[in-house]
Amino acid sequence: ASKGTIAILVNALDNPYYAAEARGADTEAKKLGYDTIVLSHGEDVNKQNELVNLVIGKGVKGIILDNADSNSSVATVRTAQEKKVPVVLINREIPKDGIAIAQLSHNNLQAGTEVAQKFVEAIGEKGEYVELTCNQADKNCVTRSQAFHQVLDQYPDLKMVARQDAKGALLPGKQAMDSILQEHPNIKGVICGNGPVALGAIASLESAGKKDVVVMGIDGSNDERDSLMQGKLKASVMLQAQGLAIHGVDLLNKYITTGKTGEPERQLTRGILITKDNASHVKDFYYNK
Amino acid sequence: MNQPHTMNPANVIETRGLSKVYPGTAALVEVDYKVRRGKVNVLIGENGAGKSTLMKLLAGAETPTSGEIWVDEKIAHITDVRSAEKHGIGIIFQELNLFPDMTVAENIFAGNELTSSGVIRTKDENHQAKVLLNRLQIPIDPRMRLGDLYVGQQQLVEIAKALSKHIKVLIMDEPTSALSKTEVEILFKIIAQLKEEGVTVIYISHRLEEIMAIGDCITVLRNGRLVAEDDIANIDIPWIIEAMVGSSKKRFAFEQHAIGEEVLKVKDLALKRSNGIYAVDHVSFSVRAGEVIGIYGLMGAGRTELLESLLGAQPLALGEIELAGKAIEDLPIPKRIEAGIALVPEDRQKQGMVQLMSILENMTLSSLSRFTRRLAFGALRRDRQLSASNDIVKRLAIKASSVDAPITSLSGGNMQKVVIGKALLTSPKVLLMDEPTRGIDVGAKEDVYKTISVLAQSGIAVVYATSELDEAMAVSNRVFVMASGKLTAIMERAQFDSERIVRASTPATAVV
Amino acid sequence: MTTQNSSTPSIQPVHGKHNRQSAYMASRMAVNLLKLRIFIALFAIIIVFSLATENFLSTSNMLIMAKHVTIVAILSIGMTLVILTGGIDLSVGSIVGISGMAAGYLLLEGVKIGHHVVFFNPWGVTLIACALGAIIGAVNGYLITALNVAPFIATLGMLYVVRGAALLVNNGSTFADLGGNPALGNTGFEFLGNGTILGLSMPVWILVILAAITIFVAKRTPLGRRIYAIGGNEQAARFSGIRTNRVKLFVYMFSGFCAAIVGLVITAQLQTAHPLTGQTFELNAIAAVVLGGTALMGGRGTVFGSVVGACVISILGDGMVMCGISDFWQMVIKGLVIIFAVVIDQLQQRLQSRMVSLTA
Amino acid sequence: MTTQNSSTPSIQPVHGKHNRQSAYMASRMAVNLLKLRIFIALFAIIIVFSLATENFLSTSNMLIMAKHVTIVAILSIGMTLVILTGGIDLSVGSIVGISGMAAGYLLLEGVKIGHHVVFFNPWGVTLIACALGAIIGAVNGYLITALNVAPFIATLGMLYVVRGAALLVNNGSTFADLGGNPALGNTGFEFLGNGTILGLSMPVWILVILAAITIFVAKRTPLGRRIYAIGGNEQAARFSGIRTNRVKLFVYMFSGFCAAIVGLVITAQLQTAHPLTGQTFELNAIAAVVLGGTALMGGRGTVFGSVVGACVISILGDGMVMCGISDFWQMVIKGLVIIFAVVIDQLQQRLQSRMVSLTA
Ligand SMILES: Nc1ncnc2c1ncn2[C@@H]1O[C@H](COP(=O)(O)OP(=O)(O)OP(=O)(O)O)[C@@H](O)[C@H]1O
Ligand SMILES: Nc1ncnc2c1ncn2[C@@H]1O[C@H](COP(=O)(O)OP(=O)(O)OP(=O)(O)O)[C@@H](O)[C@H]1O
Ligand SMILES: [Mg+2]
Ligand SMILES: [Mg+2]
Repeated sequence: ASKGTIAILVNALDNPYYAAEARGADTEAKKLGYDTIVLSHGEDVNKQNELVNLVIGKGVKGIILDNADSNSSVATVRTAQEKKVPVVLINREIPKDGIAIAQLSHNNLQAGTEVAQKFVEAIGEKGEYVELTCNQADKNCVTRSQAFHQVLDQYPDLKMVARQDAKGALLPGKQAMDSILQEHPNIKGVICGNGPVALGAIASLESAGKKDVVVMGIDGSNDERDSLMQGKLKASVMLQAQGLAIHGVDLLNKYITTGKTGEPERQLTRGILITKDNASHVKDFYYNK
Repeated sequence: MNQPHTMNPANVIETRGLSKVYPGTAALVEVDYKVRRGKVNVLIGENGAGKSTLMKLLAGAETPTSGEIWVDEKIAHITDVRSAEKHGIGIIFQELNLFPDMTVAENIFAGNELTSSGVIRTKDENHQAKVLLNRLQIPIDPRMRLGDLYVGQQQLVEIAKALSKHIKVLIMDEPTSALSKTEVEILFKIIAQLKEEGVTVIYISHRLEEIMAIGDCITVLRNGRLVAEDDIANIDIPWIIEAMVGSSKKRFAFEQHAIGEEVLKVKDLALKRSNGIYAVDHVSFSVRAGEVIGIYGLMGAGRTELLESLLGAQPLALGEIELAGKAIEDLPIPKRIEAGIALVPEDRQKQGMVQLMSILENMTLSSLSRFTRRLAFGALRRDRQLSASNDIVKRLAIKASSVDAPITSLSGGNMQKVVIGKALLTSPKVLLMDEPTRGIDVGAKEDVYKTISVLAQSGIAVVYATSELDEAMAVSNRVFVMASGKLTAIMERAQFDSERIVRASTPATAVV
Repeated sequence: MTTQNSSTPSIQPVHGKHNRQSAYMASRMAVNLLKLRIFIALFAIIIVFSLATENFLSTSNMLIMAKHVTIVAILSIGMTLVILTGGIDLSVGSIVGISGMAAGYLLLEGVKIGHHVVFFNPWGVTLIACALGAIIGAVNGYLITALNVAPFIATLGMLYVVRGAALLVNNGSTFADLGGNPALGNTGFEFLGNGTILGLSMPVWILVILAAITIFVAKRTPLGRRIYAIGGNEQAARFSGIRTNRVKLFVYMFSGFCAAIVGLVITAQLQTAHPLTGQTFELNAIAAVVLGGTALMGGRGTVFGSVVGACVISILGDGMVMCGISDFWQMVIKGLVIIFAVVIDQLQQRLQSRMVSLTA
Repeated sequence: MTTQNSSTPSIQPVHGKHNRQSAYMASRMAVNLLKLRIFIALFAIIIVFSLATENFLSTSNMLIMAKHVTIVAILSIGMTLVILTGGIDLSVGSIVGISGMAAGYLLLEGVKIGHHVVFFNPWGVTLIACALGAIIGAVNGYLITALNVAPFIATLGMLYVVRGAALLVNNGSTFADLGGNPALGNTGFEFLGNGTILGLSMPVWILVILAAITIFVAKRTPLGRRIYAIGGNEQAARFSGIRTNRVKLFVYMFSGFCAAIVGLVITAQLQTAHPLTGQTFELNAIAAVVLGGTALMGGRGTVFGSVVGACVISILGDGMVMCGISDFWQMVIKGLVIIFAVVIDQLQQRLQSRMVSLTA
């Protein structure tokens, strides 16, 4: 017999990261004996609110939520809390404590610093580089960028010659890189806020014949893994999407069955630095040791 | 110009040097028009003389290119219909300006709704509409959808709409073109009543008997200029014709010529309108090569629908059509055109031409495949298009600076000739023409009828619809008369008789 | 924009007495059936989903769905009037975004007047944001009437301009925590989104009142009559003395106003203004209007139909979510429903005219 | 959709001989100026950006920008023909997405025929994807001509259906690494996006060839003439014996075909097919067409104008990125450019017709 339904609500099912996250949660919940309902809000805060209300109306036992916008999600999570439906936030946090039963997020600061350190190693301590951010309306992206600069700004000879938001997607990443390359043909590296942007930048650099520009990103999708193994992408941090989601479901299950999670509300998970050497361990945002 | 700065108080409206220029046409040239207070002012002129244009300027539907309008001894700034109404000027337009999806009552009160504290009093509107309709003796429910009425009734609704407003000057632009005899009589009674109430009426009609019956004074326009004015008491019908047509007397060239085999045979052609009434009511006839047929009828008689059904533009038409021995009733328009039938439509602006294109492009539109170059990916050959269209320009005596000029740079008559030229380039066996002289000037009109004769002599069968009796008989071998969708009379040239034609054109019974 | 199909039905001529009255009645009945179509769709959807999911018909779910419906429905009310005049308004989604941001700004930052910062109470904020929506609508209307820009282009341009402006208000960030400060007297904004009166939530009340007023205006006032007249035959409307430009200006302003209300409702519900709120809402609103039987060419349609159309779109979406139909299939189904609705509309209209022409 | 402005020009009577010839010449000149407008805009943009950024005018940047231009430009070529007939195609963005996914699928998974899996070489893949685009266009055309659905609604519905389908192809995921396998004989797909011939990249060649062919068809063939005629006056076109339905079907198929090419080019450039590629591209394509001087009502415009319009949109975007102008301002500027372009168009046309009516 089913223990009830859990709703899994993520950003988009057409993005490998969120898809992996959803899949991880889905599998784990089913394993624990729940039915699931998997949805996406597409970064639309209103739709997120509607979906949460709907699944509450449907009578779910709990919600795993990768939210659309940290501030805008407070009211939505509070609604669930008032209706006694526990919410576990994964990937993105919200600025309020005590309304979600857990907030599991990546340590974007750690991820960003590790990539940035690797970046400095790869291009040396001086030269021109470019930063392509993923989406400045997203707090995680802003944190990553801050982390990059905490490291990179320590090297006075490393010069950021351009910084552009690439909307977190391939084509804008490529087109922005195309244009930037015109102004700055001598760059030694590109540091990117997420994976698709990095892959877009690689596509641009390849077509410009610049094979020795170092590109790094953060994410760790299968596409990035393959690119790493081919030596195109130099390094990335794999965010443990599946791990996070699975942990979230476990906490939710614990809360549903015992009334508490027994763990602190806010938890940060490390990202795993991946390079050519360990890329083969990566599959669907899961690191097989 | 030394225009006086006062106006005669016996006149309610005067215009000073009023001109209106449309792209390609000077519709009105320096017209000084006077409207006598409390009288029925008749305005006449050939098609395209500028009557409707003058009325549109008075009623604020168009704005003048230059000139002044004086109302009640003051300059009036008439910029739109509403400001004309403020001056007490109301109009019944020649073209129906109605809303088919709204009810009769809603149409009558459109723009002047009856309200109390901002809410429409639907009941009152329906009631008052009913009163107006009764006054016009139209037995219809004001809650009926307007689109479901027959054209004559629609025209009466247009009249009722004008009567619903409190107006000092009422312009009636051909109000009777779709009305039956009894309906016309009712209208005349109402005009007489209005005159008694002190309302000034401007009345436009092509029916000279009507004018003599109800007019007090008359003004004649020709080619956009005012050419004569007088009291009705002082004039007679020959005077009117003289003034309208001018020295260039209308003489249509009818020449007897050889008539060939039967080319078009129509059997039981029928078409219904959306209200379930037949627009074309089981019409059968046949036409022979080189023959010219004039179809006469009142507006709404179904001539347009008949011709469109023959071309294939009315997909719901039923019946048999045979062209040169070949059944064409199941063919789409392009195949029928290929088979040898072509139509010069009634409304050349809406159906006949593409305004954004040049003369040449319009002329070759129906016959493009004749001008392609097989070896160059089907590119159009400009040389052939040029020679073909220049040929037509010569043949039909089209006045144009160049065939590459935009068609809108032409005058109405020449536009019409371009549309006829387009049809000719398809080498038709049967040429259908729907009111081919509508809105074109006297000279052009004559050209058109000359063209019809010439085409007939070259063996083309021509079928043309017209609302003018003279024209129906002018160049035709036979006249067909239509009324309420039925073919009510077919007359050989030898038996032409205007009285019989008029009688046959009157709808048998005023429908509902 | 439409074509006449030229296939000839090879049906034998039908003879017999003409019966005008009965033909008229038949076409009236067909028209009535046509109007019922969207209700049938709504019932079908409700029945299917209530069989497919457990709690679909529960009161609480109904209340939640009613709240969701309000968003598309309020937009579609404004859009209906625009489309009835033969226009279109693509900028409503962006107006939703900017009105929320305006409210957020006013609640959190207030307005600097001289050296003072003035804060408005929620009523004031609501009023100003609604006025902003109407003003943006007025810009649309000005472009369309005075400068003769096609509605599609004018409002498409405004879609970008207004969205860009919404993002610029707070440099792409949200305004969060709009609870207000009792000291400043601007608490209570939330009520607009989450408050309830007599068990119905505020947005539902707003919808009901707005719909009632608009239906009344459309059916019973000169303004409404003129909106239909302009869509039916613009030239005839002008010749009837209707100030077509004024009426058009009004409908775009009203559409902007409705969009602003939606922006406020969403912002109040979330207690946060997000500058991207409302993206692609215009498409849903247009779809609702078209589903509700309003012709894109103008002149034919009803506000009530649009509200029902909005119910169909919104409940269909909610129902598919509750059934667990995948996102991707949801998209496909939504597209098919839009196309299907119009195809049926066209088929019925054709059938209707054919019925009359064959049997009357 | 447009209104006549009814303000009275208080112009003094014009006396003297009417000179039709000179009026004609004047209006010809105005028309020519009108056509130059978009070039002026293009030059202005290029000058501003070459002053504002260093390498804007460098050959390599020009080549890159040319490559970016191709995407909007190819879409706008197909869109121009659609708009010339008085229609609109909102589904092109989704077709971009699905054609890329189709290519990705064919390259990576091949087609199962019986027990065998057949892989196509890049030419075959390209052909099949283009055919798919044309088929989707044919569905649009069928809905619009045979079922009489308004183009806006038909293609809006297809926007959703096709996007949903693109997402369903690989359950929302991308197809990455489309390099192909020499063993399967399907390598070389990349060439379509990144290859160069005589220093110009493939997409640019495709654009040039496609534009040349389309301009030829539009200007010099019966088909082109008929497209203009339908947009200019559909009823007159029908009465002239033009098979309006066939022509319309063609333009939608062609638009779908162009969109498919864009999808292939992007996929080849990125070596990855992403199901969301092409979202909102339809708006850029429409904007390019309108900027290029084509009337949304149909009948007036040129393919060449649209290509220049696409250059303006795309170069404006690239230039703003190079200058580091914020995204939000980019949006505002884009909207203003669209509105401004049409306002100018309208003002010039009004001037033109006034000139004619004064001197004719
Ligand atoms: N909107 C318009 N654009 C261009 N030309 C026009 C327009 N309206 C009228 N004309 C032209 O102006 C001239 C005068 O037309 P008008 O309608 O005033 O004639 P009319 O005397 O009313 O003729 P009828 O007896 O046929 O009604 C005609 O040559 C006509 O073609
Ligand atoms: N009952 C009706 N309902 C709708 N439209 C009608 C109706 N009667 C006539 N019409 C329209 O009015 C116009 C004139 O009618 P019709 O074409 O039948 O007459 P006609 O003999 O050609 O007259 P004319 O050419 O003088 O207008 C046509 O466009 C026709 O479609
Ligand atoms: Mg007239
Ligand atoms: Mg007629």
